Amino acid sequence: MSDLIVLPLVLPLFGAFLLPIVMRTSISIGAWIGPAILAYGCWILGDQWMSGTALPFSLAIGGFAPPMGINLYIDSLALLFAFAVQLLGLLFWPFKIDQETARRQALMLLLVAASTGLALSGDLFNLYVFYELVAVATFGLIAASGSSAAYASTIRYLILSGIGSVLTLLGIALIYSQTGTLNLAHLAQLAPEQLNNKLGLTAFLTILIGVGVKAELFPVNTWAPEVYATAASRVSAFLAGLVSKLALLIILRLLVLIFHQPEAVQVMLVLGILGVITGELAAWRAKDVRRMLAFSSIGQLGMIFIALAIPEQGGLLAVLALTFHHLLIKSGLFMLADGWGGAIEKLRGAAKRSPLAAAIFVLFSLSLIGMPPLPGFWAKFTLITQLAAQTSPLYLIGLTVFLLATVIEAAYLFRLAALLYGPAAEDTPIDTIPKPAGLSLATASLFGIGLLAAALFITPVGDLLSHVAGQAANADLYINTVFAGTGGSQ
Amino acid sequence: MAPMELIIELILMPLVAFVVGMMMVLMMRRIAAKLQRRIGPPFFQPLYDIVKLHSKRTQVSHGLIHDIGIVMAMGGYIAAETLLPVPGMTGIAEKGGIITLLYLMMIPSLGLALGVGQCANPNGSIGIARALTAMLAYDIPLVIVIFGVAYAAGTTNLVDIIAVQQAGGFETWGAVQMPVLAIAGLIAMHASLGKQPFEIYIAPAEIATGPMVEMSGKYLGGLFVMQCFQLYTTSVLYVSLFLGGGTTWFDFLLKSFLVLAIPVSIAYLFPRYRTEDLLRLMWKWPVMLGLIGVAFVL
Amino acid sequence: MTLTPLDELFLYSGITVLVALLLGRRLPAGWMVTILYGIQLLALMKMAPLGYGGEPISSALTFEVMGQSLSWRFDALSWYFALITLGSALLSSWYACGEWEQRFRQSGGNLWLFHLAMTLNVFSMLILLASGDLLSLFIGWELVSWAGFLLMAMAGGVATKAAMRYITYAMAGAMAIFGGIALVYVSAGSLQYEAILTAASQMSTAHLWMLVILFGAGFGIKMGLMPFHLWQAPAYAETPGPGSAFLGAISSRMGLFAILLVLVKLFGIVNIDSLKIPFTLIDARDLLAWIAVFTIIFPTFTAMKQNDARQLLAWHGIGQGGYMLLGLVVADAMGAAGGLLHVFNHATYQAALFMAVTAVIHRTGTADLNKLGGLVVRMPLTFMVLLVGIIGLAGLPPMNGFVSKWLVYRSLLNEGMPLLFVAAVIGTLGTILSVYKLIHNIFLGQLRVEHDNVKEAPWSMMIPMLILTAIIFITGLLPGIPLAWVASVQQAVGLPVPDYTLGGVESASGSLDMIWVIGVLFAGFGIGALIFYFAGGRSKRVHQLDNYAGGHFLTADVRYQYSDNFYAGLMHLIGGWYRGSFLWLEQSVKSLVEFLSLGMQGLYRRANAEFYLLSTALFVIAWVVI
Amino acid sequence: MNSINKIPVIEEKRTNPLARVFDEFVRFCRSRSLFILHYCTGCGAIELPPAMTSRFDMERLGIQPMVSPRQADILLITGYVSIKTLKRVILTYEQMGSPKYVIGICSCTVNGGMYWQSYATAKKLDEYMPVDLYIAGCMPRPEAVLAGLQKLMDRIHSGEANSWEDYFRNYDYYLGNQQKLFGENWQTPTDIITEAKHYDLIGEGTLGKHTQILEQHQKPLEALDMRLGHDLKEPTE
Repeated sequence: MSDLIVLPLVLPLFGAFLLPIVMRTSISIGAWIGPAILAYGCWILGDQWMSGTALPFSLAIGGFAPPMGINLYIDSLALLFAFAVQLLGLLFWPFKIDQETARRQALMLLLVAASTGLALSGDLFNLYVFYELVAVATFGLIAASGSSAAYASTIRYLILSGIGSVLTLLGIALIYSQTGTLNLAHLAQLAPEQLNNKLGLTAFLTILIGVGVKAELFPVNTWAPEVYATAASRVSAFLAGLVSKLALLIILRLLVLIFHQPEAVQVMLVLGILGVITGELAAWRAKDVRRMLAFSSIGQLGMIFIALAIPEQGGLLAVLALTFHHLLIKSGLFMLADGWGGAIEKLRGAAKRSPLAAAIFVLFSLSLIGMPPLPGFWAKFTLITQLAAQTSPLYLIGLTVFLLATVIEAAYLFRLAALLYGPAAEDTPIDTIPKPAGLSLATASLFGIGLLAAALFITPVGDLLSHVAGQAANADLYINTVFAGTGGSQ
Repeated sequence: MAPMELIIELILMPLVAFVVGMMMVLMMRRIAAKLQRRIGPPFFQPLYDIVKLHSKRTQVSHGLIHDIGIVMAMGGYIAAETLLPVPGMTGIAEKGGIITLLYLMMIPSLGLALGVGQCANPNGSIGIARALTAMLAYDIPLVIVIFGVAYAAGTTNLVDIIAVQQAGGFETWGAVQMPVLAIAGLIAMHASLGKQPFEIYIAPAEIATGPMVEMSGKYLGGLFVMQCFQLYTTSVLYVSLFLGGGTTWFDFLLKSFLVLAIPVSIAYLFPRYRTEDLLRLMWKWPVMLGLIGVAFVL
Repeated sequence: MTLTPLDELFLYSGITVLVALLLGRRLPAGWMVTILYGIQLLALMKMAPLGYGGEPISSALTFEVMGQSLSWRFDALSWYFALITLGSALLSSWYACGEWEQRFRQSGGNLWLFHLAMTLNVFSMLILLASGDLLSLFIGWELVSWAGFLLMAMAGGVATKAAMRYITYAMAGAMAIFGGIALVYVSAGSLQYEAILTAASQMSTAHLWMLVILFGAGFGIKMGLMPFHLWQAPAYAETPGPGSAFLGAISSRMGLFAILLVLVKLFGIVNIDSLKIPFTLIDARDLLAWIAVFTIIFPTFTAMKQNDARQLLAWHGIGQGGYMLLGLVVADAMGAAGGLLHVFNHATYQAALFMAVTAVIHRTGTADLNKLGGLVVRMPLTFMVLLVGIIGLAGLPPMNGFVSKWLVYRSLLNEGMPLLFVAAVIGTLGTILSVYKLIHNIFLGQLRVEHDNVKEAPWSMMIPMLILTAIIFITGLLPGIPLAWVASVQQAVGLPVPDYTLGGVESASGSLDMIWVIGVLFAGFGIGALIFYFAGGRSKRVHQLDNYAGGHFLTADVRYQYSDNFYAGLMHLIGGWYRGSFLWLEQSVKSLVEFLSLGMQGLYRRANAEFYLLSTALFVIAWVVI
Repeated sequence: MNSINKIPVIEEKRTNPLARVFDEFVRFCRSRSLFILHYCTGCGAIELPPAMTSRFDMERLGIQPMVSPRQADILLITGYVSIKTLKRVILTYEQMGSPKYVIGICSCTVNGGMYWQSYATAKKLDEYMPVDLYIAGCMPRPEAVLAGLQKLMDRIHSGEANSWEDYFRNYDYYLGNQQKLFGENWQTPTDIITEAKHYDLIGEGTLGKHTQILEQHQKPLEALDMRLGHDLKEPTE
């Protein structure tokens, strides 16, 4: 049963290679392959969760036991991420049938496969490989939207991402040179002796900055506004919503398992604070919906980095809550921006044209700001109680910045909301006001419903996340699972 | 206190106030005449004026509020008198205290303000605007003074304040104990009378007597009655706060008339201030004195 | 699960929201909602023992979220504020039914949204008032903020702008509170009131300072305390008529409620008193008192300069909040009673005033004080309502505002605070000036030709106004009725209780008995009337053009009215003092954000991202190595 | 020129002795408290300050200057009355509360004086309003003014000075003269006819052909009575 967990990783990979071939023969069959694979992946992962298999467990690939072989590590966090990847892949599936379809669908499958792999991998090198795969797939996807602006921004992103990868690789190399292993569990065992030094710190920071490119870490996030503003909304949604979170997952794992230096945390905290400040402030003046969302996303990820800097289980809980909340919200908002891209001013009176979209926007905004009883509030509440409990004044600065940023966030989001609900400009007839496309709106509504459901069932959701956080924060459990688990499965 | 006695007091107190007030008006006009080397009006002149005005055959009303304004102007003072203890009579002074009295003293002016408002005459409205401004000017030092006195006496009950002053003879008088406050109070009181140099809201040559511009017959007569009450109330209040009230009617009235004579004598020697100069003056000197006085008290 | 009376109240309130949501587009919705408010009020009356020292009532509803338990309960404090909330909601909603509603709809207003916003406001306020711990307090707080935003923003245009400003302020406030809650949570380990109560006495000075500042600012913003007052007047003034009556009556009092609950009850006024400001003679409590006093003075004098009746009233609403806080901060028996009583009194007269002004707008189409005048002959009942209201607002006998202000003054006198006392009186004097301008420019003076055919406000609007008028007078005559509730509130939050009677307050150092004062006052009026009507000749009503104008012949087309720059002489002196410093402060904060924002955008617009990356990497590695 | 029969109306004494005493008292008070409004149209005004101030001191007789016609009892016209001024004088007179008295000071008010030939001067004041007393002279000295005032006081005390009633009772006559001078569109913002009706001062000469002319073009001047207004017809919008 637990071996089936490989399928959500392997099938999309196969699908990605097969799809262009199948598409040539029969578009109608080809069109169904992707969704089918993803749906199956969802089902497997969901089933895995439901069946109550003891989590976490580790799965050795190729018959070599770790630390020699490579393994997948499946705890509830990984499972959750993998599930989210499959589901979002399904939701953002490029259904449109045209000449580009095959390429885009293949890239999407590739992206899903790589992301799933990233979530499940228990090995630093594999993480890196999957991470690169994700990058490649995203380049393709962004460029596939076809506009020249998109090409330009892709190039920039590509170069930046490339340098980032090099840095990451450098970090991994440093680790390997010091310890001679890349298995996370093994590293976790060795870390207290071998990596608790300047070299280890350097390794972590290079990885942090390298991976931070995707995680929109300040100051290596300057690509984000450009890319989000030019790429297709569905791609932006996937990037902002999910890919950034996957990069975070890598950092999270590294932090929990390997790097416990206070300096590591401090750097992250400082960068996070700067991210919040720059992102939210830049969003204040943004004149373009997607750009605004991109800046807001930078700010939000800054907040998550602040949360990551809290070296406790509570901090991890805050990270998870913020992460999944942001995933839900930002994806949904980018779906809305599908039709609303471009200048904010053009959206005057859009609520009359599309009341549902406006309502969903308000809902998302409220949750993003942290209006109780929406889930955003609980995520923020968890974060600030954790922050306030820290003794270092840096955390209090973080707290202050966080609170101020929320005010600014409320101001610019509701400036837009007021615009939506305000009267239309006099010279624009009501039916020329932009409106989100039906499919995007439906997807956004789905996210909205999900958000409301989470608000309604906040107690079980909260318990679930605490459980996940508890599991993820336990480094010993990781080590024990990997080394004992591989023996068991052989 | 027996209810009958109380009722008699309640009737007598305004009546006394009215009669004494008329004499005060007479005194004021006589002092003015003396200062201008004139003979001045005969003894009953205030009465003649009031009777004449009420007996006018035709009287102009601008509406119900105009009427009510006059009623309030008179009624407010009639009510206020019952809170102002005089020798042998305390009325309901213990049930209200000095803050209530201060507020009740505002009612007539505000009633008048309403009445004048309905006259639809801008002169009147300007007059009221100035009168209220003047109130803003002199009430600030006045409340500082009253705060000082009430705090020193430890009560807002006027009866007690008077009793405290009478306890030790001349030495315990407010004016002796708190001379700075007494001076500040005198200036504020002068301004509250609305006489020169503070008569910005009457200003006959400028806004045609302001609030009184549309008042004819009994309307003007009501204001004359109000003026009697005003002079009485102001001077008696000052006597009660600083000069130990009165043990007998004789010294009570003597003090009241003497106190009133001071501002009145000054009044007719000066022309009129402009509004902002009045404000500046009132907010500077008496306030400063008052605060110094309060600082002594605290 | 059995329903406690509190649950019933919530249930009815929820039903009201639902009715407004589902049936709000139909015309009788207004009446239905009004009746439902009535039912809520009845449900509240079932809890009436709370107002007389009864035991707190808990809700059966509790939650356990992320390790926090949420609970709701009503005590005397909640009950008192809920009474005011529901009362003003009932009357405002009643006022909105009928003609106002029709006119509103005809002029393109969204009635459904209006009713929905009102019901949501009431519902969220009840939730806030019932909060049983700090977390539920915050939840209620946010709900109230956003519901208020909905009501303020719904008119569109200027209103939306004002509401945006409000929500920015409100969010800043909420975030201050949020931060405060986090700090409390850390030090007390829980957000339950009992835990905080015990923790408060052991907090370090710095910690307590921090909390007082955070909570004070947070709640103060809602109250419109200086210097956070700028949002309030435009926001309230631009809300549709009955909505502004409701908001003006109770909305910003939620801030006071929270201050009472958190600063007075939980932290304790004694603890706050112990917070000294170094190198000065004052402590945190004095600071609060001075803030209260400045909140009285500045907005009041700003109100004086307004030329829009609603703006004028809204500015006064801010100023009156200062009296409440001042009384509470003095915190002796009389002061606290005065401050609390003023909440009730203010709600009654402020609602009446907003309603009266709305009635004038309903009939004449304007609230511009320079475009009205003389309406007393056409709208005499409305005039009476406004008159009673302004007497209350100015705090003169015989209306209820006098009693509460008297109590506040009295306490300042007792405690020997001359400067505060004088400042409070300055506020009152300013109020008198300002409200006279209001009533004069609307109802007195010359009737304009175009208003010759104006009718009295319709009965659907008149009756709620008259009810309020009656309440204002009766609670002025018999202040003992609300003082009983106030006394139990004082008990509930641990403040001393004054010795009250039906007619006022007993005290060794000067009592107040309104029955006597009003009795004598009306007797005086009676005698005055006797003299006036029987001792003088008959009077004849004349036309307003038969007027002294220095011999000039007045005609109907000549505007013979003094309304603009009403206190010209005063403004000669103090006009230059209106510097708009706070506006300037607000603007500069905004400009600062704009400027920073510009910089940040520049940062992100730079194309050399690789440079950032490499330099950061180098910098970080260098930092590690060194 | 219209002719009227100016019969001085002696106030009827009431039969009740107490009432007679009261009336006597009231008349006395009226005579001892006179507020004057000096309409200073010409040079005669210069004689009033000495009459008021320390040399002659009007106030000892209970005479005080007042500012607005509403407050005043005596209208002092102190010089020639040009036609333009006369309009104002008439309005001022009509706005005064009765009993009211008019004193014409200087010869100009009697017959135009040195302005006899002026086209723009109203020659005889008593054609336009009832004048109680003329104090002739060019200009009369303050002694004469005071003597005149004392004469008026005596007349008031004895009840003879009631020419103000004449204005109500013979309004048509005065209005006719006014119309002749100012044209038929002449109208003041005061409403003498309803006032006369209100105080029961209607006489045979109150209404006539001149008041008919007035009523034809008169803009309505009914007082704005308070009304709830629910019975009004919808305002036309």
